[in-house]
Amino acid sequence: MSVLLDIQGLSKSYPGVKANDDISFQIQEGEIHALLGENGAGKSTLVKMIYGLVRPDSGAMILNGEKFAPPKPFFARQKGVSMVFQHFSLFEALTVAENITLGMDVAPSRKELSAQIRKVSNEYGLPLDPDRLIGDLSVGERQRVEIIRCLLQNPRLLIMDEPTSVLTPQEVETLFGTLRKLSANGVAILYISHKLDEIKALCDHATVLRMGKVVDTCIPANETARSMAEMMIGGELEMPKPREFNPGEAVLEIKNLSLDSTDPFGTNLKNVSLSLRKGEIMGIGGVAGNGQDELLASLSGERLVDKEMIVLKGAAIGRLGPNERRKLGLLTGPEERLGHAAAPAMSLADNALLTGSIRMGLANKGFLKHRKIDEFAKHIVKEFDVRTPSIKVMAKALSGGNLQKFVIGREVLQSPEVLVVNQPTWGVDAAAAAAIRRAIQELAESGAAVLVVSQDLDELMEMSDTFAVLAEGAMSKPQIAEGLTIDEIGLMMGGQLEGAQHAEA
Amino acid sequence: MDFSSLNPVAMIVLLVGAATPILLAALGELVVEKSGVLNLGVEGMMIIGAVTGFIVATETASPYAGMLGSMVGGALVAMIFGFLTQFLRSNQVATGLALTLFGLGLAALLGGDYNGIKPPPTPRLNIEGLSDLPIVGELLFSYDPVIYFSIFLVAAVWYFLNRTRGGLILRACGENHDAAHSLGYNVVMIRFGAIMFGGACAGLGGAYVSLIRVPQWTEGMTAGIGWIALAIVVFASWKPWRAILGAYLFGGITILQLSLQALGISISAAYLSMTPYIVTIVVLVIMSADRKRASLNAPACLGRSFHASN
Amino acid sequence: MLRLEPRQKASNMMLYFTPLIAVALTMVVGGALFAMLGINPFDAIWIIFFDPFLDSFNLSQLFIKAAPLILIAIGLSLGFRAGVWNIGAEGQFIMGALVGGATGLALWGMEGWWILPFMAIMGAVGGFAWAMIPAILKIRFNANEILVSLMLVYVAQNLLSAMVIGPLRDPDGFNFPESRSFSRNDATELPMIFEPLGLHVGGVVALIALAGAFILLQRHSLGFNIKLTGDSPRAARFAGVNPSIIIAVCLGISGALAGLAGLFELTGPAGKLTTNFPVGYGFTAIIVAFLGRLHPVGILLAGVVLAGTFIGGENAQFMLQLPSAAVRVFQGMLLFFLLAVEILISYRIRFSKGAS
Amino acid sequence: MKFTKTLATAAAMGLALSGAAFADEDPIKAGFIYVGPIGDLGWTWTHDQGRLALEAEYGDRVETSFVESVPEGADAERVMSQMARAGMDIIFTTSFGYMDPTINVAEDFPDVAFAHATGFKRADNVATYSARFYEGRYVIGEIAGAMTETNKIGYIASFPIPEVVRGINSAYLAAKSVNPDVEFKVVWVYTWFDPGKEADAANALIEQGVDVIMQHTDSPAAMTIAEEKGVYAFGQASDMSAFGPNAQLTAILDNWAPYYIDRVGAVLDGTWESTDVWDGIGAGMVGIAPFSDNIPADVQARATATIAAIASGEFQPFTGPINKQDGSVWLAAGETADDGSLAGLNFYVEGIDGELPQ
Repeated sequence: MSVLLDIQGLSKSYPGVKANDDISFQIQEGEIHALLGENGAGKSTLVKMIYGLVRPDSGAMILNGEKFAPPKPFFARQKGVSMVFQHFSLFEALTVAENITLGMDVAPSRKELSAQIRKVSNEYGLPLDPDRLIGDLSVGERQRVEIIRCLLQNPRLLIMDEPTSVLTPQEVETLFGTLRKLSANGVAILYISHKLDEIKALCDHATVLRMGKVVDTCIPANETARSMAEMMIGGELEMPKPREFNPGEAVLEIKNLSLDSTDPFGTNLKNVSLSLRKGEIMGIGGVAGNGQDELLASLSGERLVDKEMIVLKGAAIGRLGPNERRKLGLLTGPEERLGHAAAPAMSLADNALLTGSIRMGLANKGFLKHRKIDEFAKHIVKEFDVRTPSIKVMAKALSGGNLQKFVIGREVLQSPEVLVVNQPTWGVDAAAAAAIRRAIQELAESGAAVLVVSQDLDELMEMSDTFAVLAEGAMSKPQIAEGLTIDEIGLMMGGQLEGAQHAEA
Repeated sequence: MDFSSLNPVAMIVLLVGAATPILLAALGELVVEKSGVLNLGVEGMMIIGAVTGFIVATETASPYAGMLGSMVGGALVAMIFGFLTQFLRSNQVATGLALTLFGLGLAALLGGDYNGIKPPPTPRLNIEGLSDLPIVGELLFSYDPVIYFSIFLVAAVWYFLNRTRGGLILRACGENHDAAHSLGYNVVMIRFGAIMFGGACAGLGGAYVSLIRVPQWTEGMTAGIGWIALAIVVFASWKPWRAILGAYLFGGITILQLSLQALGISISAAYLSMTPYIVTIVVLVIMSADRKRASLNAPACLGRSFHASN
Repeated sequence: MLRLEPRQKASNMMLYFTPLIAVALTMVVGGALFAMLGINPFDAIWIIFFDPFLDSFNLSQLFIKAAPLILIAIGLSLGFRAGVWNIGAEGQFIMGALVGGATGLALWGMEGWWILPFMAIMGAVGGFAWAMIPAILKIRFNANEILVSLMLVYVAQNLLSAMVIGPLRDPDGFNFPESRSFSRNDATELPMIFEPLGLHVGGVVALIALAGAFILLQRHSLGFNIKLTGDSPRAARFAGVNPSIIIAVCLGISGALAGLAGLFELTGPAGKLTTNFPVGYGFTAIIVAFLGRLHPVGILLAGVVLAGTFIGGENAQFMLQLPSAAVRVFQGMLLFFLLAVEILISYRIRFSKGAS
Repeated sequence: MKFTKTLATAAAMGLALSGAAFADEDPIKAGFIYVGPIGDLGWTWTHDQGRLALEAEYGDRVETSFVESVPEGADAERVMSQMARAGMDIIFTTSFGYMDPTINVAEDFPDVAFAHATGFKRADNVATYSARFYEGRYVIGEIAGAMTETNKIGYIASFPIPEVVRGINSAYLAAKSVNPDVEFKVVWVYTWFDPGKEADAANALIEQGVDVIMQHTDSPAAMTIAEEKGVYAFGQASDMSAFGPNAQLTAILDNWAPYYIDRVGAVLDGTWESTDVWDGIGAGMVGIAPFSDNIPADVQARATATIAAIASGEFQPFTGPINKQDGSVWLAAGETADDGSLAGLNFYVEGIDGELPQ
C-alpha cells in the first residue's frame, strides 16, 4: 500500500477562531481512515480544504506524489477526490439523474447516465431509480444519490461526513458493506464521525482532532469506545447516571393524530397516539423526514388538528394556537434554530420575547415591557451559559451551540408542564449538548413531561424513560427504553412497528 | 351587434403582435426567476430597450442593429440590478422597483432628441407562394422576424432549461443555492448571467414596441406591459410554453376589447379597458390556489439573496 | 480583493450615516450628469436639494407635497417590514378619493363640521377595501400580492375615468369629465393648519400616523409580530403569529392610509376628481418608504427630502431648462445608491488577498 | 384657495413694485406650462412650436421658459406660482385641467397676465383661448366621407368630453353630407397619449373594415399603422406625413403662434387685457395641411371651398337641421349652434352608432 494523500501542516483561521492548526497525517490507498473529533474540533474545515471549498492559510497537501492545492471542488474532483456531505447538496425538485449530473464535471448523455446509475447502484447494493424526484426519496435513499454521484466519477479518495447520522441501523449495515467493497477496490475513504462503535467496526486507522489540532492517532480495532472517546474530549469520560423512573399521571395525550403535510415532499401523519406522563421523558426516534416536523407542528400549534386529537390535562387543545397552548403549559422547541426557533436578524432580547411573552408576562395589553424582556433574556443567558457579548446581539451572530442553549433555555425557564423538543443537540458541541441534556432531565425530575424527538439514538437511549419510533408518519407503541437492543430499534425504524415485542410502556 | 364581422384570422394576427413584447419580456424574466432571482424592474428594462433600440436603429438605419442595441441596453441596466442584488445583496423587490423608476427617467432623457422620427421599417416575412396562401399564409407566414424569433425563443428557453446542462445548473441555483454552491457552482455569477439575459429579452421586447408595433419613440410608451410580463411568469408556472399561452391570452383580451368597441358594444369603454387586468388577476388566483402545486413549480429560492457561508 | 464580512450587530453609526453617503454620492454622480447635459451642476444641485428648504414659498409648499408621500409610506413600511409587498398604493389612493369624494357629493349642499371627517372615514374605507382584495386573494388563494395590487391600480384608474365621465361628473361643469370642486366648498374644504410649511390637516394626520407607527413598532406586540414575520415567517408562526392576520393588517393599514391620503389630496391640493387626479404619489411613496429605511423618523425625513427634490426639480426646469426626465433619473439614482450602501450596515468591507 | 395664498401674495407685491420700476429695460418674460412632454408630437409639441415662434418673432425682447409634464392640480398651481414669483409677465397654461389652478394663482398675482387654454373661467388677469378644431374636423370629415370605399370610418377618441364629441359630430355631419351611407366606428382609448393603445385601436378598427381613420389622440401611432395597412388617415395637431407618406390625406394643424405673438405683443405695448379667444380656420389658429395627391381633384376642390366658406364665416359646421342621436331636434333648419351649447356638447348627432360613454 502506498500513500495516497499526505497532509502537511494545514492551518486555517477564521476571525476569532483557529479552526485548523498545523494538521498533518497521511491516508493510504484503499484504507478507511477515520477522522475523529467532537463538534467544533475542526473536522469540517479540514475536509473542506481537501475538497477545495476552503483554501488553507498555510501548509500543503501531496496527492499521489503531486502537489495538491485545489482552488475549487472541480479541481479536487478532477484529481479523484469526492465528498459526500452531511447536509446533502441535493435539489428536491430535480430527479435523481439530474442531481447526479450536477455533481459530475463531465456528464454523459441522459440515457447513458441512467444506465450507469442503475449499473453502479446495483453493483454496490444501493439500488436507485434515476427518474424519481429527490423530494420523493427517503433520507437513506438521498444519501445513496450522493454516494452514487461520487462513485460515477471513479474517485481515488471518498470523503464521507457523518454519513450514518441519518440512517437506520439496517441502512448503516448496507452502507458499510458498500464502503468495504470500495476499499477492496482500492478507493480510500476518509470517514468522519463521532460514533465510536461505527469507527471501531469499519475503520483501519483513525486520526483524532481536538480544538483544531491533531492530538492522537490510533488503530480503532485496538481501542475501546471509551478510550477513543477520551482521546476526543481529552479527559475522563463521565458516564451518565441512570435515572429513576416514577411516572405520574398522564398530562399529554395524543389520540389518532393524522395530519397532511403542507410540504409537497413531506410525510403525512397517520393515526399517531401516545400518552405522556408527569416526570416522563419519552424519546421518539426515527430517520428525518418520517413525520417529525409534522408532529412538532401539530403539537406546537403551528398546524391545527381536530380538537380531540391532542388533550392536555384533560382539555382538548387540537384547535388552539401556539400561544394558547403555551398558556396551558405546553412548550415546544423546533429543530431548526435559525429561522424557526429564533428569528435570525433579531436580537436575543427580541427572541426571548418570541415565545416568552405569555408565560413570562412580557406584555400588557399588547404593550411590551422592555425592562422585563431584557431581564428574561439576561436570565436565559446566565442560567444556560450562553456566550454572547450582550442580549442586543442578533441571533444569527451566535454559534450553533450557544443559540441552541438559548432557545432550549428559553423554553425550560418558562417552567413548562409539557416540553416537546426536536433534535435538541443537533450540530452542537459536546459540552453544550451535555448541558442541554442535563437541563431537560432536571426539568423532568421537577415533574414536567418531556417529549424528545431525535435522530441520535445514542442520545435517546441515554435520556429516555420510554421510547417510540416514527416511521413514514406512523408511530410505534412506546416501550420502556431500558434494555431495548439496537436490532429491535432497527426493526422499528424500518417500519416494522409491531415487529419488536418488548415491555410496553 | 354583428359578431360575424370579427375576423378571427385577423384578430389572431393582431393579438400575436400585441403579445410578442410581453412574451419576450416574460421569457427573460422566467429564466431570471428560475435562477432564483425576482427582478421587478422589467418595465424599466423594457423602456430602456425601447429607447436604445430606437436610437441605434435610426442612427444605423438598420432595425436589426437596433434590436441588438436594445438587447445590449436592456442587459446593461439589468447589470445595475444584478450588481446591487448579487454583489451588494440589496433587497430584490426594492431594487427592482428602483430599476423601473430609473429606467423610465433615463429612457426619457436618452430619447429626448428622437421624438417624432420614423425608424427604419422592419420588413415582414414574405415567402413567395406561402405568404400569399389564404388564411394559412396570413396566420403563419406573414409576421415580422421578431415574432418568429420569440417563438423560437420559447422553444430555445424550454430546451435550455430542460435539456441542457447549463439549464440544469441554472435551475439548481434557483432550487437550492446552498447546495449549488457546495457543488462548486458560482451561484452569484450564474444569477448575474440570468439577470443579463432577462434584461436583454426585456430590452428586445421594448424595441418591438418602439420599432415594430407602434413604431416610434415616445416617453413611457411601454405603458405597464412589463408588469403584465411579470404576471405572465406566475401564470405560466415558470413553464415557457405556458408563457406563450399567457401572453397570447392577454394580447387576445386587449385586442378583443378594442374590437368589441369598434363593433359598437354598449359596455362603457372604461370598464372594457379594465378587463385585461381583471382577467390577469383571476388567472393568477387560479394558478396560485393549489398551494402544493404552486410551491412545486416555483423556484424554491425565488427572491432570497445568497451569501456563501464560507 | 474586496471582501464582505458580516457584523455581529447592525452598525448604528452606519444606520444613520448611509443615507448621507447615498445623498452625497447622488449629488456627485447626478452633478456629473447635469454637467453632461450642459447645465451648471452646482446651480442645479442647489436648486434641487437646498433651495426648497431655504425659500419661504418653497417651504410653504413642502408639506403639501410631502404629506401624502409620508402618509402612504408609513402604511407601506409596515407591510414591507413584514414581507407583504403592497405595490398598489396608487390604486388605493384613487379609491380613497373616489369613495370619499362620492360620499361628499352625496352629501352635497349639507353643512356641518362632520362632513369632512365622515368623508375621510369613507376615504379610508375605500382604500382599505381596495387593499383587502389582494389581502384576501393572498390569504385564501396564495395569489402574489405584488401583482394583484398592481393590476388593481389600472382597474382603479379606469374606474375613476368611468366615474368622472359618468355619475360623479359636475352637473354644472359643461360636461367636462370632472367632479365638483371640493376645495371650493366650505363643508368639504381641507383646512390648512400651518401655512409657512404647507401643513394641512392631511399633514397633521400623517404626523399622527408617524407617531402611531413609531409606538406600534417599538412598543407593541403587533409591531413586534410584523417585524418578526418579515425576518422569519416560520419563527413568527411558531411564536403564534397568524400570517393571514399580518397580511390583512398590513395591507389594511396601508390601504386605509393611502385612501386617506387620496381623500386629503382631493379635498385640499387637487380640489376635484378628474382623470388626471392620480399623479403617482402611491408609487413615489414606495421610494420614500425605502429611503426612510422603513423607519417612521426616516420616512418623515425621506418624505420631506423627496418632496423637496420634486419642488426643486420643477424650479430647475424653468430656471435652468433641466429636462424633467433628468430629475427622475436623479431620484432613481438616489434610491440605487441608498440600496447599494445599505450593505455597510450589516457587513463591513475588508480588503484581502485572494478569494475565500 | 388657501394653499398658496398668503405668502405668494406678499411675494407678488414685492415683485410688482420692482417690476414697475424696471419695466422698460427688461425683456418680457413669458412662461409656458405644459401637461405633456414637449416631445409628444401632439398637443404639447404644438404649443412649444408656438413658443419657439414667439422667440423668433421678438428676439431679445422676449425671454421664454417652460415646465413640461406638470400634473394638473396642486403641482400646476405651485409651478405657476413659482413662475410668477420668478418675474414672468405672462404665463400660458396650456391644459384644460389647469383652469382652477390658473384662477387661484392669478388671484395672488394680479399684475401677472395669465392665459388659459381651452377653459371657460376668466378673471381680470386671466384670458382664455381655444381653437375651433371642429371646423378643421368638418373639412377632414368631408374628405373622409368621399375617400372611403367601405363606407366605414374609424375614429380613435380619447375622453368623452365636449371637445372630442364636437369633433366626432362635426366630422360625421361632414362625411354624411357627401356620402349618405357612411358609418362611424368610434373607439374610446381613455388616454390622450398611449402609442401602443392607439396602434392597437387603429388595428382593431381596420379589422372592422374601416379604410379611413381619424383620431383625437396625440401620437402618430395610428398614422403609422394606417401606412402599414394601406388605409388612409389624418394627421392630428401637426403634419404627420413623415409617419404616413401615403396614408396621410391631410392634417389638422394646431397653430398657436399667431395667438402667442399677438398676446405677447400686447404685453409689450401695454395693451393686454383679458379676452376670450376661440378662433378657428379664419384666424389661422386651425390650419389644414397640404392635400395628399391621393385625394381626387374634385374632392380637393370641394374641401378647398369648404375651408374658404368656414374661414369667411359663411358656413358653420353645426347648421340645422340636425337631430340628436335619439331623434329629438337639436337645431332647426338654418339654425346654427351657439358657443354655449357647443362648449357643453354631450350627445351624438343622429346617425352615429354606439353609445356615448356617460
